[in-house]
This record gives sequence, C-alpha cells and structure tokens, in this order.
Amino acid sequence: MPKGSVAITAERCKGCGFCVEFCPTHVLELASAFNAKGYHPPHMINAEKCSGCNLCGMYCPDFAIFGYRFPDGKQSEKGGDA
Amino acid sequence: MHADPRCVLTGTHFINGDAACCEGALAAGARFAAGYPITPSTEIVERFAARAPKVGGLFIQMEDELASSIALQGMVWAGQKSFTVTSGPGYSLMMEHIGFAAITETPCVFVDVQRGGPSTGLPTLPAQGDMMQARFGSHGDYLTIALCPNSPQECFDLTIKAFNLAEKFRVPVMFMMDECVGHMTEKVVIPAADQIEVQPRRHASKPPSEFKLFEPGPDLVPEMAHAGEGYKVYVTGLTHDKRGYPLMNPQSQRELVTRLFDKIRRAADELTIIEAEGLDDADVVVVSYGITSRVAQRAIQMARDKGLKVGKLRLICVWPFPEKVIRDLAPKVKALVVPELNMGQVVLEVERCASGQCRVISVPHPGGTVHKPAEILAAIERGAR
Amino acid sequence: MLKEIRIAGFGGQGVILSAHILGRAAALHEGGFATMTQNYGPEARGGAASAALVISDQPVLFPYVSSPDILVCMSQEAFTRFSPEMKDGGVLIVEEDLVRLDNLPKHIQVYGIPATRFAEELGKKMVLNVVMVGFFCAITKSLSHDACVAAVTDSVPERFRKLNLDAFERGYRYGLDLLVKGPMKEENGDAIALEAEL
Amino acid sequence: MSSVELHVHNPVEDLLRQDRIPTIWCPGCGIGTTVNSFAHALLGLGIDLKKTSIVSGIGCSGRVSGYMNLDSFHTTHGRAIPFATGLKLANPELNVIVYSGDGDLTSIGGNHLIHAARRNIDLMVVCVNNMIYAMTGGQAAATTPGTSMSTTTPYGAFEPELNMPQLVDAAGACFVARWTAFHVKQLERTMAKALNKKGFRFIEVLSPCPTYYQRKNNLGDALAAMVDYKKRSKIKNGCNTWETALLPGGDIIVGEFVDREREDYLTLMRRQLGSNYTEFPPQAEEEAERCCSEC
Repeated sequence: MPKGSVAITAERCKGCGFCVEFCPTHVLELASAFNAKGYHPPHMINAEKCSGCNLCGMYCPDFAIFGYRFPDGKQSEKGGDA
Repeated sequence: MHADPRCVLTGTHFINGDAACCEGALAAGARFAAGYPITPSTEIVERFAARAPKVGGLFIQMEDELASSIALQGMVWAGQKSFTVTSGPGYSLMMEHIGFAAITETPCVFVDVQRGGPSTGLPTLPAQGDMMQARFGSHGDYLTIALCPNSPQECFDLTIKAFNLAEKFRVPVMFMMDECVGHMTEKVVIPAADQIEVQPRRHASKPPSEFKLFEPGPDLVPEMAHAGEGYKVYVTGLTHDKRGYPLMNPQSQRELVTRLFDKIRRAADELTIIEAEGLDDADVVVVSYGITSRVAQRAIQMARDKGLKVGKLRLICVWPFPEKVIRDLAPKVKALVVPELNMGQVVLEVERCASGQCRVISVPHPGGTVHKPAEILAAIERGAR
Repeated sequence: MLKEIRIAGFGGQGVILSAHILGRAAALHEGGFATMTQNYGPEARGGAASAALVISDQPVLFPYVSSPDILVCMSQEAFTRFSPEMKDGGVLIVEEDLVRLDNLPKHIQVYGIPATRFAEELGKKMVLNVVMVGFFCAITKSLSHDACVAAVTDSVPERFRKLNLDAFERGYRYGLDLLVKGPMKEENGDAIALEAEL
Repeated sequence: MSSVELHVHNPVEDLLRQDRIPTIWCPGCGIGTTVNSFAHALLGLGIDLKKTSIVSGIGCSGRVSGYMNLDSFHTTHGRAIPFATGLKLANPELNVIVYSGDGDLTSIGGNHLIHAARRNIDLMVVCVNNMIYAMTGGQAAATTPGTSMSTTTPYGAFEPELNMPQLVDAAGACFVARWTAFHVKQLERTMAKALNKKGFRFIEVLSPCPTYYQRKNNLGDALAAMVDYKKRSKIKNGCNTWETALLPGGDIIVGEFVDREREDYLTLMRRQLGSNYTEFPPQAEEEAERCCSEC
C-alpha cells in the first residue's frame, strides 16, 4: 500500500534522470517514450513503494515532478491534496 | 505637488554650485544617494551625507562608480528619489548603468561635474568634454535629457528640474555641470517649499492584477510600481515586453527602442529649454551652454559695443538637441558661433541642423579654464564679415 | 562698477574663507553681485592658496580674475606670482611681516598690515584672515563696515564669533588709521585719490 | 497518468512565474534544483513574499530572479549586490535576496561582494557555482579549479582558483555556508536559517554544468556530476574557511562554516548617527497620491 505518489508534467522534463537516481525507494524509471522535445520523462515502475517524500521534486531542475503523500496514508482515487 | 518644507533650506545663501545642487536634490525630494569620491563633484555628496539623515535619508559611499550608479537605481525601485554624482573618470564607469536606467525606465539623476580629460586629466579645472558621452556614452540606442547650469543659482533650480523631468519621462537625466560652475560661489536664493513644484513618482494607478509594469500611457511613459508593494515587478536590462518579461526578437526590440525614443521626441517642445536674446535681426548668433554661455555673453556685449548685430542662444537643455530652433535660425543668419570647453562636440549638432544654410564657426577650447571673451569676439567678427 | 579681487596666501591661512566673507557681504548684505572662485592645489596645508572674487552691481558674467583691481597677498609666493597681473592704479594689500616688496609693479598703491601678529595678540593665529578682511574693508571701501560685520557674523561658528568680530575691528581700525597716513608706496606715478579709483 | 495528479499542486509553483516556464536552463543544469530548496525555505518560514525581492546579475544563474514570482530585478553583469544594497537601504522592510552565479558575483562583481560583506549589508546572497562561464560558452572563471579545461584555457587552466567562503569570511560576512545541488534538504535548511538571520549571508552551491564544465573535462553528464558530489562531499560544519578550497577530485567540504553575530549596516548607521538621524514619515498629501485603487 503506497503512502504517496508523484505528479509528472512530462512536457517540462528534460530527462536529466536526477529523480530516478535519487529516489530513495527506486520508484521511477525514465520512459522509453519521448516528450515533445525529445526527452524521456520518468514514469513509475514501483508505485507501491512511493512514500510521497518529494525528494524527486526537490531534485528536479525543471519543476516537472512532484511527490505528495496520501492523506492519512489512505490511497485515494479522489486525488490527494498535498 | 510642492516640495516638502522639511527638506528645503529656504533663504538667501552664498554657496557654491556643488552645494546648491545638493540643496536642489533635497528640495526635489531626493533623500538617498550613492557615490564615490571624485573631484570636483564630491562636495555635493559631502553636504548630502550631512543633510540627508536629518530627513530620514542617507548617502552611501560605494566601492566605485559602477556600484554607485546601480545602487541608486535600487533606491529608486524601493520607492525613493535618488541620484549619483561624479566627474569624468567616474562618469565613464557609470555608462553601463545609464543604459540600464534607460531600458528599465528608472527615473534618476546623474550629476557630472565636468573636468578636463581624457583620463585623469585636470581634476580641479573645468571642461565640457563629456557632452557627447552624455548623449551617446552607453551602448545601444536610447535618449536621455541633459541640462547645463551656468551658475550656482541654476545648480539649485535646474537640479529640481532634472529630477522633475526624470520622473515625468522616466529617464535618467544627465545634469552636466562643470568644475567652474561647481566650485563657483554666488548668491543662491532658495524659495519657500510651496513655491517649488515637484513632480511626484508616476505610480501605478491600477491594482497588481491589472497592472503591466511597462505598459505605456498616452504620452508613451509607463507608470511605475515599487518593490514590496505586491506588484511582483519584473525589471530586466534585457529587451522586454509590456510585462517586463524578456522578449528578444526584432519586433519587441523595435517596439521598445522606438518608444524609448518617441517618449522624448514627442516632447521636443517641452524639452526645448533655451535662453534667446536678439535673434530677430542678428547677423551672428552665439550658441553656447554651461559656463561658456556666461563668457559668451560678455563677448556678445563687446561685439554689440562695436556695432555688430549679435544674438544669444543659450542651450539650457542640450539633449535632446533643439533641432528646430537651429533649423529655423540658420537661413536667417550669416553665422552661428559655437564656443565650447572641448574640441568641438555640440557644434557637430549645430552643423547638422544648420545643414549648410549658414556658416558654423566652432570656437574650441581644451579646458583648464574658460575662453577669453576676446576669442569668442574674434569668431563673432569673422562670422559677421 | 565691477571690481576684480584676488586674495592669495598659503593653505591654512583662511584665504578662501576671507574671500567667502567678502563675497557674502557684497551679495547678501549689500544687495550686489559677487562671484567667488578658487584655485585648488593638491596640498591641504602649506601649499599655495588663492581665491578670486568679482563684485559688481550687475550680474557677473566672466567668473575669473585676470588682472585684479585689488590684490591681497598673505605670502611671498602669492606676491611674486600675482602682483605682476595687477591693474594699473590697483590696490595691493600685504601681510607686511610675510611679504617683501621686491619688484613692485608700477602705478599701484600698497598698504601693509601685520595681520598675523595682531591675530596672535588676539589669542588665535587663525583669525589673521578676518583681521585682513577688516583691513580690506577699511582700506578699499568697496564694501561697507556693516555688511562685512554681518558677513563675518554668519560665516563663523557661534563660539568663535566674538573673537572674529574683534579681529575684524582690529584690522578695520588699523586700516582707518593708515588711510590718514596714505599708501606705503606709490612708485612712478601720481598720487591717486582712493575714492575716485575705488 | 490517472486523474489524481491533476488535483495535486506543487507548492514551489506558487513561487514561480508560471508563464515563464520552461526555463532556458540546459538538461541537467543544477540551478533549477537549487531553486526548489530556496522555494521550500521561503515557504517553510512563511516570510512575507510581498516584501521579498530577488536580485540577479547576468549569466545562467542570473535568470533565477526572472523565474521567481517575487519582485524580480535582473540587473547588469556583476552589479546585483550594489543594486540590492540600494534597494535594501532605501526600504529596510524588504527581504532582499541576491541570486547569481560565480562569474557574476566573484569576478566582475568581486569588489562589490567584498564590500557588501564588509559593510554587513542585510542581504542573503546565493551563489550558484558551476565553475565556468556557461552562458557565454564555457570560458574559464575565477572559480575554475586546478587545470580544468575551458574554451579559454584550451591547454588547461593554470590560474589558482578562488575559494569563495574564505573570501567572504575574511571580508566579514556573518553567515557562510556551502552545499552542492545534491544536498537539497541541507540546502533548504541552511537557506531557511540564513533567511532568518540579519546581516550579510552567503551561501555557495555547487551545481553541474553538463554542457560546458562537465563536457569539457570529460566528467560525464549532469547525473554523473551529482553522483560525484555525493561521493566527494564531506560535511564539516564550522570548518575553518581556509580549509575549504575546491580542487579537482579532492574532497568537497560542505556545511555551515561561519555563523557569527555582527551588527548590520543600518544598525551601525543609526547608532553612530544618533540624534542626527530623523525618522521621516511621508507627507500626508503624498500618501494620498500614492494610493492605488485597491486601497
């Protein structure tokens, strides 16, 4: 049961890979798909491990990813308000 | 709006041009200044350093003129009126920030008490060699306003005018004194505060949500907002759009630079600030500015005593150049005589506007002292032949 | 009526202040016009110092003094340098203990005063310039006594006011007494009536 | 992506001028990373953002001011500090932050850096150090370490490099720290601490320049630089700034080096001036004229 998730604005991503490298729980991977500018944005490969710590967001130089926690640890389909 | 009486030293004084300039700045509402010591301008800020704290202001002596000329603009964007003061060598260092003030439309005053150059030149002796630098000194295209006082009284009166024009047009105004005027002591009458008109900052009239920092008004001048007021101003030395955001393409460059020119060009009538006398039937007109205009006046009297028809045209505002005045005058006279304490700078503009319709006689002088009236007289006589 | 005046000496004698006081007297207290300029050397003390004053009943156009009507010399160097520029019929005032009158120009009137000694007697050598102002006022009559007293009063700090006014009067009285005797020297010229010339 | 993401909101975005994103920075450039730490520090403290101004000079890092949704001043090359000095002195209520690069602040603007530290002007200065002039195309900087390659040192640099913490410490800064773009959390905490302090505060942040510094010196991409920072960094809080020089391949000494109390410029000024300084409320009529329609 994941504690959080990430929001990705793929079009802002420049594919540096910081978020993938420094995610403490190895949640992310660069996608094989391109964004409009030809970069590979990240996507979640281990979503259940995400703690929503937002370290990925802190590292992202392009404000393209943001981690958030689910309220009270509940997984929410309604959308978390981080 | 009138001057704040708390800043105005109303009365009759016997002070030099530097001191009068300081009093003019205070009367105009400047309570902040940044500068770096240099002869012959330092007396202005020495006096300001003593006077400003009494009215809640301060003078900061920066590490150089580069710093001074940008610190003053920080003061302006904090909501204050501010100026800096220097002489030739320091003025050269300030050029970068005259351009910055021009593109960011920062209202401020640069006082240059001119001395002999190039380089260190003659620190304690007068010249007028910075006139073209005042017009063209910073890179790129821009227009500024330059005023030339010829007495301590005018150092007071025109300093106020310089601040008022800076605020009205949102441009850096060059206050082109010279060592002679700066160090000359004469009677200066400072009127009561309610007799002194002061142009207030043209502050944003719209709330932040509707306001664009560089959206021109009907006179092409935008309103201004300051740091700390919630407007989230964005001020950059890059070519920018109406919001102030960098926008670097030929079209935005054309829009911005054209407007920077046009806001001054449109006001040509208002900025034609001259003193004219005896132009109607003159054979020769002496065109001069600053201290040279006083020496020229004596030469004019000497020539009239000899029966010559000589007119006087004194440029109080040299930039923008009063093109129309010269264009109208040139076909009516035999010659225009242009004495300057330089090897011929403003005379180039006179020649351009006279465009071959009359003789233009330059009376150059490298500075160090003023012309002898006889030198100007000789040129008048040559022109009258 | 336009008069060119030069006051010269060395730095520290109060040369500039003396010219300032006279200019102030003319421009503020007599309703005339005065323009003062000064020469700067790099030295603050001990170097040559000179101030020029043009007083007139009309606005002054040309700010500098080229051939003074009145020259005040408080040092030998000042005398050597500036006395040759004097106008014919001009008045030369000297600090007589400090200036030796070698090669005196022709057609001028000379008046001397031991201003420094008087100042020392008054207790402060630094007021020699105001002694000189008093002497200048009496000898040249180009400015009124009252105007000069008013100018001295507002040019010096409160705590030195009395000392300076005493110094002024000392110079002034010495000048009046000397006028009765006439100029020290008049070389190669007819005696010139002071009133007519000044 | 599920609909979840549409409702979440990155608080950093509130501090950015959204209409200016994406930035001009190269992929992997660390400047944007430092902005996250800065934004979180500002938000965490609840500082009055209306009273917060950011001033930059010229260069890649000089663009930070223009991306922040604050009062932004993008000044001339090297002159951010003197502009900020004027801004702060003329309105002491403002929190003024200078955010610029190593070439801008320490080379062309080096003299201003020294004197602002000496005067202890109440400014926080963030210097993003990528060890090269990046915006102009990879020329050597005063901070280019050892024998690094750059476009103006094609055979390797030989000028000794500048140690910024040592310089500003000696000049009198009251707070001096260094982190790298890898140390995002530590940097946030240090920035928060510095924002709460009065006086001249200086924070150096090492940041990768994959386009020039890394590439010219065969140091891999930006990610490699970040991993390298992680490996080589040694946290030494309170370290003597004489021992913090940056050398190629050597330890990167990071931490909060200096935290001292010194009265700032305006405090000293007011004490010295005493009764010669008069508070000066604006004229009543002036106040009325200034009022905007919101009031």
